[in-house]
Amino acid sequence: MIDLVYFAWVRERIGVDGEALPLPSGVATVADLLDWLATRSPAHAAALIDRAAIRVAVDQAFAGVDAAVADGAEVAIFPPVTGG
Amino acid sequence: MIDLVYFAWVRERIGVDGEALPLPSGVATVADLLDWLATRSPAHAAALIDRAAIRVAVDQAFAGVDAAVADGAEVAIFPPVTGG
Amino acid sequence: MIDVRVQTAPLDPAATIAALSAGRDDVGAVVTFTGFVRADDALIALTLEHYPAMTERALATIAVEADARWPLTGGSVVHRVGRMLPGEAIVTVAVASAHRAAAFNAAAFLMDWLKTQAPFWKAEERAGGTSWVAAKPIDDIAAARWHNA
Amino acid sequence: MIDVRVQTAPLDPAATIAALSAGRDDVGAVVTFTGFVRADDALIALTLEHYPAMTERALATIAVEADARWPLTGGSVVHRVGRMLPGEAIVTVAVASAHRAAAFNAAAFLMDWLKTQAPFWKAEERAGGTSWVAAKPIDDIAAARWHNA
Repeated sequence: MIDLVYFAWVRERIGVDGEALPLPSGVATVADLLDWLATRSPAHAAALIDRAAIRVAVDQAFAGVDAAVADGAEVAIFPPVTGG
Repeated sequence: MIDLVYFAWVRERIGVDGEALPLPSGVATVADLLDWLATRSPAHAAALIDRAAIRVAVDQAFAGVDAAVADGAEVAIFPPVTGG
Repeated sequence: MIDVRVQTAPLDPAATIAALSAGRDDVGAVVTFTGFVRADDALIALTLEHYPAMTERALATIAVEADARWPLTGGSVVHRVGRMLPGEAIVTVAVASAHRAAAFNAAAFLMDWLKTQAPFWKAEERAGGTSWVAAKPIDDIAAARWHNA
Repeated sequence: MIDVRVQTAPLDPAATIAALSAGRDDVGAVVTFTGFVRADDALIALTLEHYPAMTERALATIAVEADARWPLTGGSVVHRVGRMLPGEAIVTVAVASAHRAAAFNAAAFLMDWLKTQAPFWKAEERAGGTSWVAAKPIDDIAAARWHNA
Protein backbone atom coordinates (compact mmCIF):
# COMPACT_ATOMS: atom_id res chain seq x y z
CA MET A 1 0.00 0.00 0.00
CA ILE A 2 0.98 3.62 -0.42
CA ASP A 3 -0.55 6.55 1.40
CA LEU A 4 -1.43 9.33 -1.02
CA VAL A 5 -2.12 12.82 0.34
CA TYR A 6 -3.31 15.78 -1.71
CA PHE A 7 -3.15 19.52 -1.06
CA ALA A 8 -4.58 22.78 -2.40
CA TRP A 9 -6.16 22.51 -5.89
CA VAL A 10 -4.86 18.96 -6.37
CA ARG A 11 -6.96 17.98 -3.35
CA GLU A 12 -9.95 19.95 -4.63
CA ARG A 13 -9.81 18.48 -8.14
CA ILE A 14 -9.38 14.88 -6.99
CA GLY A 15 -12.08 15.48 -4.39
CA VAL A 16 -10.47 13.74 -1.41
CA ASP A 17 -7.72 14.66 1.10
CA GLY A 18 -5.96 11.43 0.37
CA GLU A 19 -6.33 7.70 -0.25
CA ALA A 20 -4.51 4.48 0.58
CA LEU A 21 -3.99 2.31 -2.50
CA PRO A 22 -2.19 -0.93 -3.27
CA LEU A 23 0.95 -0.16 -5.24
CA PRO A 24 0.52 -1.81 -8.68
CA SER A 25 3.36 -3.84 -10.07
CA GLY A 26 5.30 -1.79 -12.59
CA VAL A 27 4.98 1.45 -10.60
CA ALA A 28 8.53 2.13 -9.43
CA THR A 29 8.97 5.89 -9.69
CA VAL A 30 7.08 9.11 -9.05
CA ALA A 31 6.51 9.45 -12.81
CA ASP A 32 5.07 5.93 -12.98
CA LEU A 33 2.81 6.72 -10.06
CA LEU A 34 1.46 9.94 -11.59
CA ASP A 35 0.82 8.16 -14.92
CA TRP A 36 -1.06 5.38 -13.18
CA LEU A 37 -3.05 7.73 -10.89
CA ALA A 38 -4.20 9.77 -13.89
CA THR A 39 -5.95 6.67 -15.24
CA ARG A 40 -8.00 6.10 -12.09
CA SER A 41 -10.77 8.64 -12.73
CA PRO A 42 -11.57 11.75 -14.79
CA ALA A 43 -11.02 13.77 -11.57
CA HIS A 44 -7.51 12.31 -11.12
CA ALA A 45 -6.78 12.93 -14.78
CA ALA A 46 -7.89 16.56 -14.53
CA ALA A 47 -5.84 17.15 -11.40
CA LEU A 48 -2.66 15.71 -12.93
CA ILE A 49 -2.93 16.87 -16.54
CA ASP A 50 -0.39 19.71 -16.21
CA ARG A 51 2.67 17.91 -14.87
CA ALA A 52 4.72 21.16 -14.82
CA ALA A 53 2.35 22.42 -12.13
CA ILE A 54 2.67 19.30 -9.97
CA ARG A 55 5.11 18.85 -7.09
CA VAL A 56 5.62 15.63 -5.15
CA ALA A 57 7.04 14.74 -1.74
CA VAL A 58 7.92 11.16 -0.83
CA ASP A 59 7.98 10.52 2.90
CA GLN A 60 7.78 14.28 3.57
CA ALA A 61 10.72 15.27 1.38
CA PHE A 62 10.51 16.85 -2.08
CA ALA A 63 11.08 14.24 -4.78
CA GLY A 64 11.69 14.48 -8.53
CA VAL A 65 9.82 12.41 -11.12
CA ASP A 66 12.64 9.84 -11.18
CA ALA A 67 12.54 9.25 -7.42
CA ALA A 68 11.68 5.74 -6.29
CA VAL A 69 8.27 4.96 -4.80
CA ALA A 70 8.26 1.90 -2.55
CA ASP A 71 5.50 0.06 -0.77
CA GLY A 72 4.61 1.75 2.52
CA ALA A 73 5.63 5.25 1.36
CA GLU A 74 3.63 8.41 2.00
CA VAL A 75 3.42 10.29 -1.29
CA ALA A 76 2.10 13.87 -1.26
CA ILE A 77 0.95 15.55 -4.47
CA PHE A 78 0.39 19.30 -4.60
CA PRO A 79 0.95 22.51 -6.61
CA PRO A 80 4.08 24.67 -6.16
CA VAL A 81 4.13 26.05 -2.64
CA THR A 82 3.03 29.62 -1.89
CA GLY A 83 3.67 30.17 1.81
CA GLY A 84 5.63 32.85 3.64
CA MET B 1 33.48 84.71 12.48
CA ILE B 2 33.09 81.00 12.09
CA ASP B 3 31.43 78.69 14.58
CA LEU B 4 33.59 75.66 15.23
CA VAL B 5 32.03 72.62 16.93
CA TYR B 6 33.92 69.51 18.01
CA PHE B 7 32.76 65.97 18.74
CA ALA B 8 34.01 62.75 20.34
CA TRP B 9 37.80 62.60 20.81
CA VAL B 10 38.36 65.76 18.80
CA ARG B 11 36.28 67.57 21.43
CA GLU B 12 38.12 65.83 24.27
CA ARG B 13 41.58 66.56 22.90
CA ILE B 14 40.88 70.23 22.16
CA GLY B 15 39.14 70.52 25.51
CA VAL B 16 36.07 72.54 24.47
CA ASP B 17 32.75 71.75 22.75
CA GLY B 18 33.34 74.51 20.27
CA GLU B 19 34.56 78.04 19.78
CA ALA B 20 33.67 81.08 17.70
CA LEU B 21 36.71 82.53 15.97
CA PRO B 22 37.34 85.30 13.45
CA LEU B 23 38.16 83.75 10.08
CA PRO B 24 41.74 84.76 9.24
CA SER B 25 42.53 86.07 5.80
CA GLY B 26 44.05 83.34 3.67
CA VAL B 27 41.78 80.62 5.10
CA ALA B 28 39.53 79.72 2.20
CA THR B 29 39.11 75.93 2.41
CA VAL B 30 38.65 73.19 4.97
CA ALA B 31 42.32 72.23 4.57
CA ASP B 32 43.39 75.84 5.22
CA LEU B 33 41.21 75.91 8.31
CA LEU B 34 42.62 72.69 9.75
CA ASP B 35 46.18 73.89 9.13
CA TRP B 36 45.50 77.17 10.86
CA LEU B 37 43.62 75.59 13.81
CA ALA B 38 46.51 73.20 14.43
CA THR B 39 48.75 76.21 15.15
CA ARG B 40 46.47 77.64 17.83
CA SER B 41 47.57 75.43 20.75
CA PRO B 42 49.30 72.13 21.49
CA ALA B 43 45.82 70.68 22.22
CA HIS B 44 44.55 71.72 18.79
CA ALA B 45 47.69 70.33 17.18
CA ALA B 46 47.32 67.00 18.99
CA ALA B 47 43.65 66.71 18.02
CA LEU B 48 44.32 67.40 14.33
CA ILE B 49 47.65 65.63 13.79
CA ASP B 50 46.18 62.59 12.02
CA ARG B 51 44.23 64.15 9.16
CA ALA B 52 43.13 60.74 7.84
CA ALA B 53 41.14 60.32 11.05
CA ILE B 54 39.44 63.73 10.78
CA ARG B 55 36.06 64.38 9.17
CA VAL B 56 34.51 67.79 8.61
CA ALA B 57 31.00 69.12 8.06
CA VAL B 58 30.37 72.65 6.79
CA ASP B 59 26.93 73.95 7.65
CA GLN B 60 25.83 70.44 8.72
CA ALA B 61 26.89 68.67 5.52
CA PHE B 62 30.00 66.51 5.06
CA ALA B 63 32.72 68.49 3.33
CA GLY B 64 36.03 67.46 1.76
CA VAL B 65 39.33 69.23 2.43
CA ASP B 66 38.90 71.33 -0.71
CA ALA B 67 35.46 72.63 0.29
CA ALA B 68 35.13 76.37 0.77
CA VAL B 69 34.85 77.87 4.24
CA ALA B 70 33.16 81.26 4.31
CA ASP B 71 32.58 83.78 7.04
CA GLY B 72 29.51 82.87 9.09
CA ALA B 73 29.80 79.12 8.48
CA GLU B 74 29.37 76.43 11.11
CA VAL B 75 32.25 74.01 10.78
CA ALA B 76 32.14 70.72 12.69
CA ILE B 77 35.29 68.64 13.21
CA PHE B 78 35.07 65.03 14.38
CA PRO B 79 36.35 61.47 13.92
CA PRO B 80 34.68 59.02 11.48
CA VAL B 81 31.16 58.33 12.66
CA THR B 82 30.29 55.14 14.56
CA GLY B 83 26.52 55.22 15.06
CA GLY B 84 23.83 52.74 14.22
CA MET C 1 19.06 27.65 17.88
CA ILE C 2 16.04 28.68 15.82
CA ASP C 3 12.60 27.84 17.16
CA VAL C 4 9.99 26.91 14.59
CA ARG C 5 6.25 26.83 15.04
CA VAL C 6 3.02 26.61 13.06
CA GLN C 7 -0.13 27.92 14.69
CA THR C 8 -3.70 28.94 13.94
CA ALA C 9 -3.71 31.63 16.64
CA PRO C 10 -2.82 35.22 15.62
CA LEU C 11 0.90 36.02 15.66
CA ASP C 12 2.59 38.31 18.15
CA PRO C 13 5.70 39.67 16.40
CA ALA C 14 6.59 41.93 19.34
CA ALA C 15 6.77 39.00 21.74
CA THR C 16 8.93 37.08 19.27
CA ILE C 17 11.43 39.92 19.06
CA ALA C 18 11.48 40.53 22.80
CA ALA C 19 12.21 36.85 23.46
CA LEU C 20 15.39 37.02 21.36
CA SER C 21 16.95 39.92 23.25
CA ALA C 22 15.46 39.77 26.75
CA GLY C 23 18.09 39.17 29.41
CA ARG C 24 20.87 38.83 26.81
CA ASP C 25 24.01 40.93 26.57
CA ASP C 26 25.59 39.10 23.63
CA VAL C 27 22.95 40.02 21.03
CA GLY C 28 24.00 42.97 18.88
CA ALA C 29 21.39 42.80 16.15
CA VAL C 30 17.85 41.50 15.71
CA VAL C 31 16.26 41.51 12.25
CA THR C 32 12.62 40.62 11.83
CA PHE C 33 10.35 40.06 8.89
CA THR C 34 6.60 40.02 9.28
CA GLY C 35 4.32 39.25 6.34
CA PHE C 36 0.76 40.57 6.36
CA VAL C 37 -2.42 39.84 4.42
CA ARG C 38 -2.98 42.65 1.88
CA ALA C 39 -6.46 43.63 0.69
CA ASP C 40 -5.39 43.60 -2.97
CA ASP C 41 -8.29 43.54 -5.44
CA ALA C 42 -10.88 43.56 -2.66
CA LEU C 43 -9.53 40.45 -0.97
CA ILE C 44 -11.85 39.31 1.82
CA ALA C 45 -9.67 36.69 3.47
CA LEU C 46 -6.64 34.48 2.94
CA THR C 47 -6.60 30.82 3.96
CA LEU C 48 -3.31 29.03 4.52
CA GLU C 49 -3.25 25.27 4.11
CA HIS C 50 -0.21 23.19 4.95
CA TYR C 51 1.11 19.62 5.09
CA PRO C 52 1.72 19.20 8.82
CA ALA C 53 3.95 16.13 8.77
CA MET C 54 6.25 17.70 6.18
CA THR C 55 6.14 21.23 7.58
CA GLU C 56 7.70 20.15 10.86
CA ARG C 57 10.53 18.32 9.13
CA ALA C 58 11.10 21.07 6.59
CA LEU C 59 11.15 23.89 9.14
CA ALA C 60 13.56 21.97 11.37
CA THR C 61 15.86 21.35 8.39
CA ILE C 62 16.01 24.97 7.32
CA ALA C 63 16.57 26.14 10.89
CA VAL C 64 19.65 23.92 11.10
CA GLU C 65 20.83 25.20 7.71
CA ALA C 66 20.54 28.85 8.79
CA ASP C 67 22.39 28.10 12.02
CA ALA C 68 25.18 26.44 10.05
CA ARG C 69 25.53 29.35 7.62
CA TRP C 70 25.56 32.26 10.07
CA PRO C 71 26.71 32.78 13.68
CA LEU C 72 23.28 33.30 15.19
CA THR C 73 22.48 33.71 18.87
CA GLY C 74 18.84 32.80 18.33
CA GLY C 75 15.95 32.84 15.95
CA SER C 76 12.30 32.16 15.49
CA VAL C 77 10.03 31.21 12.60
CA VAL C 78 6.31 31.31 13.34
CA HIS C 79 3.90 30.65 10.48
CA ARG C 80 0.18 31.00 10.85
CA VAL C 81 -2.28 28.64 9.10
CA GLY C 82 -6.05 28.77 8.64
CA ARG C 83 -8.19 31.73 7.64
CA MET C 84 -6.94 35.26 8.22
CA LEU C 85 -8.12 38.78 7.35
CA PRO C 86 -6.40 41.73 5.64
CA GLY C 87 -3.95 43.35 8.03
CA GLU C 88 -3.31 40.17 9.98
CA ALA C 89 0.19 38.68 10.17
CA ILE C 90 0.90 35.49 8.18
CA VAL C 91 4.47 34.83 9.22
CA THR C 92 7.15 36.26 11.47
CA VAL C 93 10.82 35.46 11.08
CA ALA C 94 13.20 36.89 13.66
CA VAL C 95 16.95 36.33 13.83
CA ALA C 96 19.49 37.50 16.39
CA SER C 97 23.27 37.73 16.01
CA ALA C 98 26.21 39.68 17.33
CA HIS C 99 26.41 41.61 14.04
CA ARG C 100 23.91 42.97 11.56
CA ALA C 101 25.02 41.33 8.32
CA ALA C 102 24.40 37.82 9.67
CA ALA C 103 21.00 38.82 11.00
CA PHE C 104 19.89 40.48 7.74
CA ASN C 105 21.11 37.59 5.59
CA ALA C 106 19.68 34.83 7.75
CA ALA C 107 16.26 36.53 7.87
CA ALA C 108 16.18 36.98 4.07
CA PHE C 109 17.36 33.38 3.57
CA LEU C 110 14.64 31.98 5.84
CA MET C 111 11.95 33.99 4.05
CA ASP C 112 13.17 32.98 0.58
CA TRP C 113 13.13 29.40 1.73
CA LEU C 114 9.65 29.65 3.26
CA LYS C 115 8.34 31.06 -0.04
CA THR C 116 9.76 28.24 -2.16
CA GLN C 117 10.41 25.14 -0.04
CA ALA C 118 7.91 24.99 2.81
CA PRO C 119 4.64 23.13 2.16
CA PHE C 120 2.13 25.97 2.56
CA TRP C 121 -0.53 27.03 0.06
CA LYS C 122 -2.55 30.25 0.00
CA ALA C 123 -6.16 30.51 -1.15
CA GLU C 124 -7.64 33.97 -1.74
CA GLU C 125 -11.26 34.61 -0.94
CA ARG C 126 -13.07 37.37 -2.86
CA ALA C 127 -16.70 38.19 -3.54
CA GLY C 128 -16.52 36.14 -6.75
CA GLY C 129 -15.12 33.03 -5.10
CA THR C 130 -11.95 31.45 -3.81
CA SER C 131 -8.81 30.84 -5.87
CA TRP C 132 -5.39 29.36 -5.18
CA VAL C 133 -2.41 31.70 -5.39
CA ALA C 134 0.08 30.82 -8.14
CA ALA C 135 3.76 30.50 -7.25
CA LYS C 136 5.86 33.45 -8.42
CA PRO C 137 9.01 32.91 -10.54
CA ILE C 138 10.64 35.84 -8.71
CA ASP C 139 10.52 33.81 -5.50
CA ASP C 140 12.51 30.99 -7.13
CA ILE C 141 15.03 33.52 -8.39
CA ALA C 142 15.37 34.98 -4.91
CA ALA C 143 15.85 31.53 -3.39
CA ALA C 144 18.43 30.51 -6.00
CA ARG C 145 20.88 33.19 -4.85
CA TRP C 146 21.63 31.17 -1.71
CA HIS C 147 22.69 28.02 -3.54
CA ASN C 148 26.17 29.29 -4.29
CA ALA C 149 26.47 31.66 -1.35
CA MET D 1 7.10 58.60 4.46
CA ILE D 2 9.79 57.60 6.94
CA ASP D 3 9.68 59.14 10.39
CA VAL D 4 13.03 59.93 11.98
CA ARG D 5 13.72 60.63 15.63
CA VAL D 6 16.60 60.89 18.08
CA GLN D 7 15.84 60.37 21.75
CA THR D 8 17.48 59.73 25.11
CA ALA D 9 14.56 57.62 26.34
CA PRO D 10 14.74 53.82 25.90
CA LEU D 11 13.48 52.54 22.55
CA ASP D 12 10.29 50.55 22.06
CA PRO D 13 10.82 48.46 18.89
CA ALA D 14 7.46 46.69 19.28
CA ALA D 15 5.55 49.97 19.23
CA THR D 16 7.51 51.07 16.18
CA ILE D 17 6.55 47.91 14.28
CA ALA D 18 2.92 48.03 15.37
CA ALA D 19 2.60 51.62 14.18
CA LEU D 20 3.60 50.63 10.63
CA SER D 21 0.92 47.95 10.23
CA ALA D 22 -1.91 48.95 12.56
CA GLY D 23 -5.13 49.65 10.69
CA ARG D 24 -3.45 49.12 7.30
CA ASP D 25 -4.44 46.60 4.66
CA ASP D 26 -1.90 47.60 2.01
CA VAL D 27 1.21 46.59 3.96
CA GLY D 28 2.52 43.17 2.94
CA ALA D 29 5.91 43.20 4.62
CA VAL D 30 7.56 44.86 7.59
CA VAL D 31 11.30 44.43 8.15
CA THR D 32 12.91 45.72 11.30
CA PHE D 33 16.46 46.02 12.53
CA THR D 34 17.23 46.67 16.17
CA GLY D 35 20.79 47.17 17.38
CA PHE D 36 21.66 46.40 20.99
CA VAL D 37 24.56 47.18 23.31
CA ARG D 38 26.73 44.04 23.69
CA ALA D 39 28.76 43.35 26.82
CA ASP D 40 31.91 42.51 24.81
CA ASP D 41 35.11 42.48 26.86
CA ALA D 42 33.27 43.37 30.07
CA LEU D 43 31.69 46.53 28.67
CA ILE D 44 29.93 48.48 31.42
CA ALA D 45 28.06 51.04 29.32
CA LEU D 46 27.96 52.68 25.90
CA THR D 47 27.50 56.42 25.46
CA LEU D 48 26.21 57.79 22.17
CA GLU D 49 27.11 61.37 21.32
CA HIS D 50 25.69 63.13 18.28
CA TYR D 51 25.67 66.45 16.43
CA PRO D 52 22.03 67.46 16.79
CA ALA D 53 21.83 70.14 14.11
CA MET D 54 23.37 67.82 11.51
CA THR D 55 21.60 64.65 12.65
CA GLU D 56 18.18 66.07 11.87
CA ARG D 57 19.21 67.16 8.39
CA ALA D 58 21.06 63.93 7.69
CA LEU D 59 18.24 61.66 8.84
CA ALA D 60 15.69 63.61 6.82
CA THR D 61 17.89 63.35 3.72
CA ILE D 62 18.34 59.60 3.95
CA ALA D 63 14.65 59.06 4.62
CA VAL D 64 13.83 60.85 1.37
CA GLU D 65 16.50 58.79 -0.43
CA ALA D 66 15.05 55.48 0.81
CA ASP D 67 11.56 56.57 -0.20
CA ALA D 68 12.80 57.43 -3.67
CA ARG D 69 14.58 54.09 -4.14
CA TRP D 70 11.85 51.72 -2.94
CA PRO D 71 8.02 51.75 -2.95
CA LEU D 72 7.58 52.01 0.82
CA THR D 73 4.27 52.40 2.63
CA GLY D 74 5.99 53.68 5.77
CA GLY D 75 9.11 53.60 7.84
CA SER D 76 10.75 54.69 11.03
CA VAL D 77 14.29 55.36 12.20
CA VAL D 78 14.70 55.93 15.93
CA HIS D 79 18.22 56.37 17.31
CA ARG D 80 18.94 56.61 20.99
CA VAL D 81 21.64 58.91 22.38
CA GLY D 82 23.19 59.22 25.83
CA ARG D 83 24.39 56.46 28.14
CA MET D 84 22.97 52.95 27.79
CA LEU D 85 23.66 49.54 29.30
CA PRO D 86 24.33 46.11 27.76
CA GLY D 87 21.11 44.62 26.40
CA GLU D 88 19.52 48.03 25.74
CA ALA D 89 18.51 49.02 22.20
CA ILE D 90 20.61 51.65 20.41
CA VAL D 91 18.65 51.99 17.20
CA THR D 92 15.52 50.65 15.56
CA VAL D 93 14.89 50.84 11.82
CA ALA D 94 11.53 49.60 10.55
CA VAL D 95 10.32 49.66 6.96
CA ALA D 96 6.98 48.66 5.48
CA SER D 97 6.18 47.83 1.87
CA ALA D 98 3.77 45.78 -0.19
CA HIS D 99 6.56 43.25 -0.90
CA ARG D 100 9.46 41.82 1.03
CA ALA D 101 12.42 42.65 -1.22
CA ALA D 102 11.80 46.40 -0.92
CA ALA D 103 11.43 46.15 2.84
CA PHE D 104 14.61 44.08 3.30
CA ASN D 105 16.67 46.31 1.01
CA ALA D 106 15.45 49.59 2.46
CA ALA D 107 16.13 48.45 6.03
CA ALA D 108 19.67 47.31 5.15
CA PHE D 109 20.28 50.54 3.22
CA LEU D 110 19.16 52.70 6.15
CA MET D 111 21.38 50.78 8.57
CA ASP D 112 24.43 50.95 6.28
CA TRP D 113 23.86 54.65 5.97
CA LEU D 114 23.42 55.19 9.72
CA LYS D 115 26.72 53.38 10.32
CA THR D 116 28.71 55.52 7.89
CA GLN D 117 26.96 58.85 7.28
CA ALA D 118 25.02 59.87 10.39
CA PRO D 119 26.88 62.00 12.95
CA PHE D 120 26.86 59.67 15.93
CA TRP D 121 29.87 58.53 17.97
CA LYS D 122 30.09 55.67 20.46
CA ALA D 123 32.23 55.69 23.59
CA GLU D 124 32.75 52.42 25.46
CA GLU D 125 32.98 52.45 29.24
CA ARG D 126 34.96 49.67 30.93
CA ALA D 127 36.61 49.23 34.33
CA GLY D 128 39.86 50.57 32.87
CA GLY D 129 38.32 53.73 31.43
CA THR D 130 36.35 55.08 28.50
CA SER D 131 37.45 54.85 24.87
CA TRP D 132 35.95 55.94 21.55
CA VAL D 133 34.93 53.24 19.11
CA ALA D 134 36.89 53.22 15.85
CA ALA D 135 34.99 53.21 12.55
CA LYS D 136 35.05 49.82 10.80
CA PRO D 137 36.18 49.54 7.14
CA ILE D 138 33.57 46.81 6.65
CA ASP D 139 30.85 49.40 7.27
CA ASP D 140 32.19 51.57 4.45
CA ILE D 141 32.27 48.53 2.17
CA ALA D 142 28.67 47.71 3.07
CA ALA D 143 27.55 51.28 2.40
CA ALA D 144 29.38 51.44 -0.93
CA ARG D 145 27.22 48.70 -2.45
CA TRP D 146 24.29 51.14 -2.68
CA HIS D 147 26.14 53.74 -4.76
CA ASN D 148 25.61 51.89 -8.01
CA ALA D 149 22.40 50.10 -7.06
